[in-house]
Amino acid sequence: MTAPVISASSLDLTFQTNDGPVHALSDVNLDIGKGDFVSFIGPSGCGKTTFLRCIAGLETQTGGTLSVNGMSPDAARRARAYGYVFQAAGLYPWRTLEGNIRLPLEIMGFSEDEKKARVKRVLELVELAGFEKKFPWQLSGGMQQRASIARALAFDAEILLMDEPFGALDEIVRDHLNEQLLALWARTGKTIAFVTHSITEAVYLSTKIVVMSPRPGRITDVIESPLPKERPLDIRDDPTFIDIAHRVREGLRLGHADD
Amino acid sequence: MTAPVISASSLDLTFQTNDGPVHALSDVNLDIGKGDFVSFIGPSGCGKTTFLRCIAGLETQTGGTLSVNGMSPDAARRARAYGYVFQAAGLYPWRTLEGNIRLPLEIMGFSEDEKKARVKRVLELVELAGFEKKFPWQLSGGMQQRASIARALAFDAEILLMDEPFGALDEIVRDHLNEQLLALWARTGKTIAFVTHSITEAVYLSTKIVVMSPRPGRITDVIESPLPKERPLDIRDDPTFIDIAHRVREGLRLGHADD
Amino acid sequence: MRSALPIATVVVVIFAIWTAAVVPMNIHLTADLAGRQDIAVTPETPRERQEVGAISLALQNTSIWGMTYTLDRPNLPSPHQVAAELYKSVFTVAPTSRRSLIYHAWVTLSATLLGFLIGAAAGILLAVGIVYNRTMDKAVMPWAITSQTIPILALAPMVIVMLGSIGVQGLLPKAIISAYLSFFPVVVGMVKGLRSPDHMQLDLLHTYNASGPQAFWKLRLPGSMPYLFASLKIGISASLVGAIVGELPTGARAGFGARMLVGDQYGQPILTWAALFGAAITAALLVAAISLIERKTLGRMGMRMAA
Amino acid sequence: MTAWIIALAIGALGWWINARLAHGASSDSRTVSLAIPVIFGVTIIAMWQVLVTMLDVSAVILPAPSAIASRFVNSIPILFADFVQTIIKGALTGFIIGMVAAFVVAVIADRSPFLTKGILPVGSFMAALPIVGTAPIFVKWYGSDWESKAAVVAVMVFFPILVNTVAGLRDTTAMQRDLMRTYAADYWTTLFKLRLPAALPFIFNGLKIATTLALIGAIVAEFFGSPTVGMGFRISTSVGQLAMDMVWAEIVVAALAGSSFYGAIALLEKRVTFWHPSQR
Amino acid sequence: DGHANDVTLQLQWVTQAQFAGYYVALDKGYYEEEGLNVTILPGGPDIAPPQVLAGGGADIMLNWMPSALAARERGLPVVNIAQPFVSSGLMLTCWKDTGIESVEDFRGKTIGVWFFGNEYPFLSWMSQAGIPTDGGEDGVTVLKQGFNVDPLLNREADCISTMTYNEYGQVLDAGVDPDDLVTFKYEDQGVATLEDGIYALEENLDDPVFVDKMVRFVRASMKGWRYAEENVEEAAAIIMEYDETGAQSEAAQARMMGEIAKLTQGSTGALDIAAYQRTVDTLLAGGSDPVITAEPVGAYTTEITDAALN
Ligand SMILES: Nc1ncnc2c1ncn2[C@@H]1O[C@H](COP(=O)(O)OP(=O)(O)OP(=O)(O)O)[C@@H](O)[C@H]1O
Ligand SMILES: Nc1ncnc2c1ncn2[C@@H]1O[C@H](COP(=O)(O)OP(=O)(O)OP(=O)(O)O)[C@@H](O)[C@H]1O
Ligand SMILES: Cc1ncc(C[n+]2csc(CCO)c2C)c(N)n1
Ligand SMILES: [Mg+2]
Ligand SMILES: [Mg+2]
Repeated sequence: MTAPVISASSLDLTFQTNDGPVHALSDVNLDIGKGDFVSFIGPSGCGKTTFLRCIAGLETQTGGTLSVNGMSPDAARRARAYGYVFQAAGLYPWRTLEGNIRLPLEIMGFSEDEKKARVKRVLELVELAGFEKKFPWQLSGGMQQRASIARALAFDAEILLMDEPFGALDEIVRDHLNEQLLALWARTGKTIAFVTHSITEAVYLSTKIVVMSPRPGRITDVIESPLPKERPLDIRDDPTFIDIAHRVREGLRLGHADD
Repeated sequence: MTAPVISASSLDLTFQTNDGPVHALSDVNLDIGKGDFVSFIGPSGCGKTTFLRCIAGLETQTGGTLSVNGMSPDAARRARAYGYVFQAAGLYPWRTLEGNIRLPLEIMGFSEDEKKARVKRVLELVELAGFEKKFPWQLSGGMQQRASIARALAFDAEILLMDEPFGALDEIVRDHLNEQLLALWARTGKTIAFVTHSITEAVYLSTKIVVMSPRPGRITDVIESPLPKERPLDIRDDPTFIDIAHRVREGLRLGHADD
Repeated sequence: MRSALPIATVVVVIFAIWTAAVVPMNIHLTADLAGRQDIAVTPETPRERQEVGAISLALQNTSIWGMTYTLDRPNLPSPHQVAAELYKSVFTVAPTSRRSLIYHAWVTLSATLLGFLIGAAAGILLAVGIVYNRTMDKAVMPWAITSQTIPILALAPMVIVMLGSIGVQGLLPKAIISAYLSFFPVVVGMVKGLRSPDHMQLDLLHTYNASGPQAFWKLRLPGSMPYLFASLKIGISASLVGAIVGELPTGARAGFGARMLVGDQYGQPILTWAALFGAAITAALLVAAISLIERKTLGRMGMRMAA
Repeated sequence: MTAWIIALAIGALGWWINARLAHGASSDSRTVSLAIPVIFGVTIIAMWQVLVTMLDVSAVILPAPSAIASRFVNSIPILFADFVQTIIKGALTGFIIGMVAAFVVAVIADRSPFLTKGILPVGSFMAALPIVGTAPIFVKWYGSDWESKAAVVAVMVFFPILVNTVAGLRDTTAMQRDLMRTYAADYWTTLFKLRLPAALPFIFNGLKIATTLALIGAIVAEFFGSPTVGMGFRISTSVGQLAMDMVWAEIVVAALAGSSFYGAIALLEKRVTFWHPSQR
Repeated sequence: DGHANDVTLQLQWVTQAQFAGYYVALDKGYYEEEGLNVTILPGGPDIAPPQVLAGGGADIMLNWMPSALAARERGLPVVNIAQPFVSSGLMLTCWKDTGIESVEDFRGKTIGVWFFGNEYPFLSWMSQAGIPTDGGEDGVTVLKQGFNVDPLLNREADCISTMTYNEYGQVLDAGVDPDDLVTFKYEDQGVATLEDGIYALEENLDDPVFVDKMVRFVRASMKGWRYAEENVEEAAAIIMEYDETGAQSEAAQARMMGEIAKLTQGSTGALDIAAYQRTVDTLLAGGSDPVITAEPVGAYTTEITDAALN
């Protein structure tokens, strides 16, 4: 195995708030290799988002070390090493679909031709060709979320960080997007870190499932998935799948006091 | 079997909009018996909400007949025959938990003693005793949603209409509320019509699952669940459960074009 | 009070700019005065000085800078002159004296409060009409906007005369002018507020078969409170401006407006400035009072304040 | 007595027509939305005409609408000259100066939360300075011609635009800002690509408030010194001459100009912030 | 009824020594002695006394005759019932260094003028002198002057309107040497028009009760004027007492009273018909744009002063 793309050791993060310190991450150790699809699952407030934001250089740890592509997360952010997909699509309503996807390309100073070519390519990748001129609010939630993925893919970063990208969608649309995401991952070989609340989603997508637990946020279990890379939706009725799902659910229940 | 509590035959509903007519419900036939727990599942826009609103007398069908408790839905509404739970809890932020639950009682003119007694009873029913004086924003999302159920239960209607009541909650909290809802149903014997996007939820809760499909909204499958009334959460790993879930998923896939 | 330091900083900056501006703003007057007192100034005659810009005149006559801060009728009074006048007219005379700014504040305030009461009530009623009556919604709103483009100072004397002709005098005419300015923000805010409950909230009441009045008292009205308070805060400062405007065509007998006018007419700009600041401070206090009521009311209603 | 009855009858008729229109099938169409307020206005004017003529109200106190209309028609050159002096030279210039200044200060303030916290309360304090006091000061400083009017207007419109712009610039979600950070976008890129567009609905809110203030400011400031042309000059002089029909003709000009100015800004808002939920 | 003794007087400016006679009569109880209950309404920049009269807000007003006659032509029949001011205090005050020595020198200069019904004397004068008032090379540029003397001090205007009793003093108060100024009194220029007179609505004068009330009012007012003329300091003190703004200075009011006394000196309150005719002629002489277009009829009555003087 080559050097990990993302590597955290003894990572600690405490927020100073008015109500005293909040221990959001505690002694987190994790390596993510190139091409891995890693899901983070755990109850609300266990630090999933915080961990992703640390990787993205949007938060700075208060203890331990974290490296992305061998550099500090902040340096990686400046080097535009990753694309980030948020829970809500967060498209700019005043830009068309095309305009939204161009946004990072404009900021990063791609040439006009390059911009055109990339927009076209990623729109096809997420099956949205033909909707270039639409405004976000003219599209369904699922289409918006695909567009936001296209936006994160447009500048071809090697790493994709996704924070509950499908959390707001209904199960049926979600299944469909899960399939598409898997296909995309297979085609591009990107490294993906993916936060979710859905056990099915986590098991269906990942090569590695990280179960977390709150107060303070820490990793309670890391499950390597033995499922093959090719995964039709039916695989979810497969006993191995159900087994892993069961293990995840058990891990969650342990960490989960009450609602 | 006694006369159905809710009975729709050849129900049709077309909205007249600026962009032309929208055929939201088409030839819907369905009987719901006393004490049934019926789930409606289907992709976005298939008319689940519209059907529930028809039952509630909030929309009027443009064709076919619909009766609730043997009367017209509007008459049933005036007779306060049902409690309605919306997707978001929609508690009034300026009223305490108690005040929110009193709201329908005030409007319906219950006596002061009666109000007190009922508030106490339903708060216990949804396990929120002790939180009377809290304001909604002082509670977690799950607790708010339980309060909104309590509000719908307070005036003791025989029918409970629930439109994706747990859609905004995370899976773990949702599991917990599903358990509680089942217990409540078992205890009170109410007739429940329940809209959801989650296959697991639909199968776990229902005695009858109605699968719908859009353009125009119609019923494509009605599945009677053979699961016992007593359902621990583990029942979801049970083969019968997985079987029903599979059938629902297949039904959905058939009706589901794209997105 | 975490914003005390930033506010203080901005205030200090403004005072510094103000203080620096006093010299060029007053330099011509000062040079004229100095010239008459046989102090050497360049250029020598007022006519010649008229041709010189304020800054260069100031640079040519640095020796008279001190005088620019102590003129009796400056173009721009220095901060300490205004502060001294405020101090004098607030703290060194009895509040009931006509020389006391407190007395004049009270005169203006009484018209402001009455006008605000009338304006807010009219605004709320109009908003209820607009929300509940489609005809009113469509017919009245454009005219409400138009009403605010009419210069009130032009209407004020007519209002006073018309009311005078039916025997209404004293506080009420001023209050009506003040109400004219304050009703509009209240209408706009209240319409927004009464319409703020979403469909779901209204449907919920529908499922209870609630009556129209029940929906108003239990949902729309409490739901509109945050909007109401936001617009009351704008409305009360508008009321104050209206009351001051209303003082001119009612004989400018007393109140901030009368002080400003008389200070202006009799060559006492420091009086005008003091009244101006007095009015702004009063407005700030009124807004603070409404904020306090807002916090109390919304607090009791259990609504969180937006920061 | 009969006068009141006739007036009320006219009022009732106008209301009835409007009620029919408002509840009619095409009540949302453009024409009807325009017709209803027009009918409302016409009704009020008709009632006014009836009351003034039948009750024999002195023209020195309240002239009849017909008298105002004929004065308006006969004084178009004067009214136009006044309009140019007050609205174009005074109000518009002042509006533009105040607006640009507000934008500049907003962007500066926005660079530091510290400044923002300080400027907003001080700004609302300054906004409460009544025009009756500030106008004579500006006339003293900038002379009697339109420059002093523009200054009064600039100061009046400055604060509402500033406050709204600052609020607008802050009205982005944390997520939208984080997105820009993941692109390692610098301050100006974020400003132009995210925060300014997001602030537009707020900015227009401020601009709409400012339009009415600008007009009032320019007219009222003329009461405190002016050349012998201008709407405020004409109004105050005509009151002294008891030419109330002329006063009302100027008020009509003010209302027309003000409503058009407001309408133009609202139209621009619709085109520029088409994407905002309030416009869809 | 009780209203038979109520009188409301509308002044044409804020409380100041210009109106001392009325305040003294009120303060000294002269009105009371006549059985009158008098209310004095101060004026201000936005108050047109004729309009207040028309609206019924006051029974009588003080006004400059040009303004009153113009109102009469506009269909508001006001009638002069007494004229306590016999001479005019209006003048133009100019900077000497502008080179203005005579009326002809006004051409090309900027002059501040009060409007609001007070512009008529100036306009008559200029049209008699043949000087256009619409700017341009050989006309004057007219500024609508605010309520202060700043346009002169700031040199925005070469001349401004001043009253001998008020604004002129203010210019001096600002530190200006009288030798640096040139003044043009309307009296000296032969274009003086009658100032502060007492006016009532014509229709009221048909009512003997009203007339009787006016007789008593004028008698008491003139007594007040006499007293004020002779007791300048005390009159100023009384004005200070009635000034609700608390912003006036006693010294300024005393000086004003001294100057006012010169204008009321010798008046019995009776209108001097010759002065009336001179005013009317001045106003009619306005060339292409006269202030009034026809010789007024019934614009004054001596009935009341006749009765009051007996
Ligand atoms: N900026 C912040 N300041 C203070 N506390 C924070 C901040 N961000 C997060 N927290 C706290 O840190 C903890 C972890 O939050 P985080 O958002 O990472 O949880 P999460 O696992 O993503 O939860 P969810 O599933 O609800 O998104 C929570 O207790 C949260 O309240
Ligand atoms: N008031 C309305 N006017 C016009 N069209 C409407 C209206 N309400 C619903 N529709 C349309 O009717 C169809 C059915 O809507 P409905 O809300 O019942 O769907 P749903 O199954 O509840 O969807 P979701 O899962 O998104 O809640 C949709 O196409 C919707 O756009
Ligand atoms: C708006 C207005 N402007 C000027 C005058 C003229 N005027 C007549 S008496 C007087 C007092 C002089 O000290 C003044 C200024 C007025 N009445 N109203
Ligand atoms: Mg999160
Ligand atoms: Mg729905």
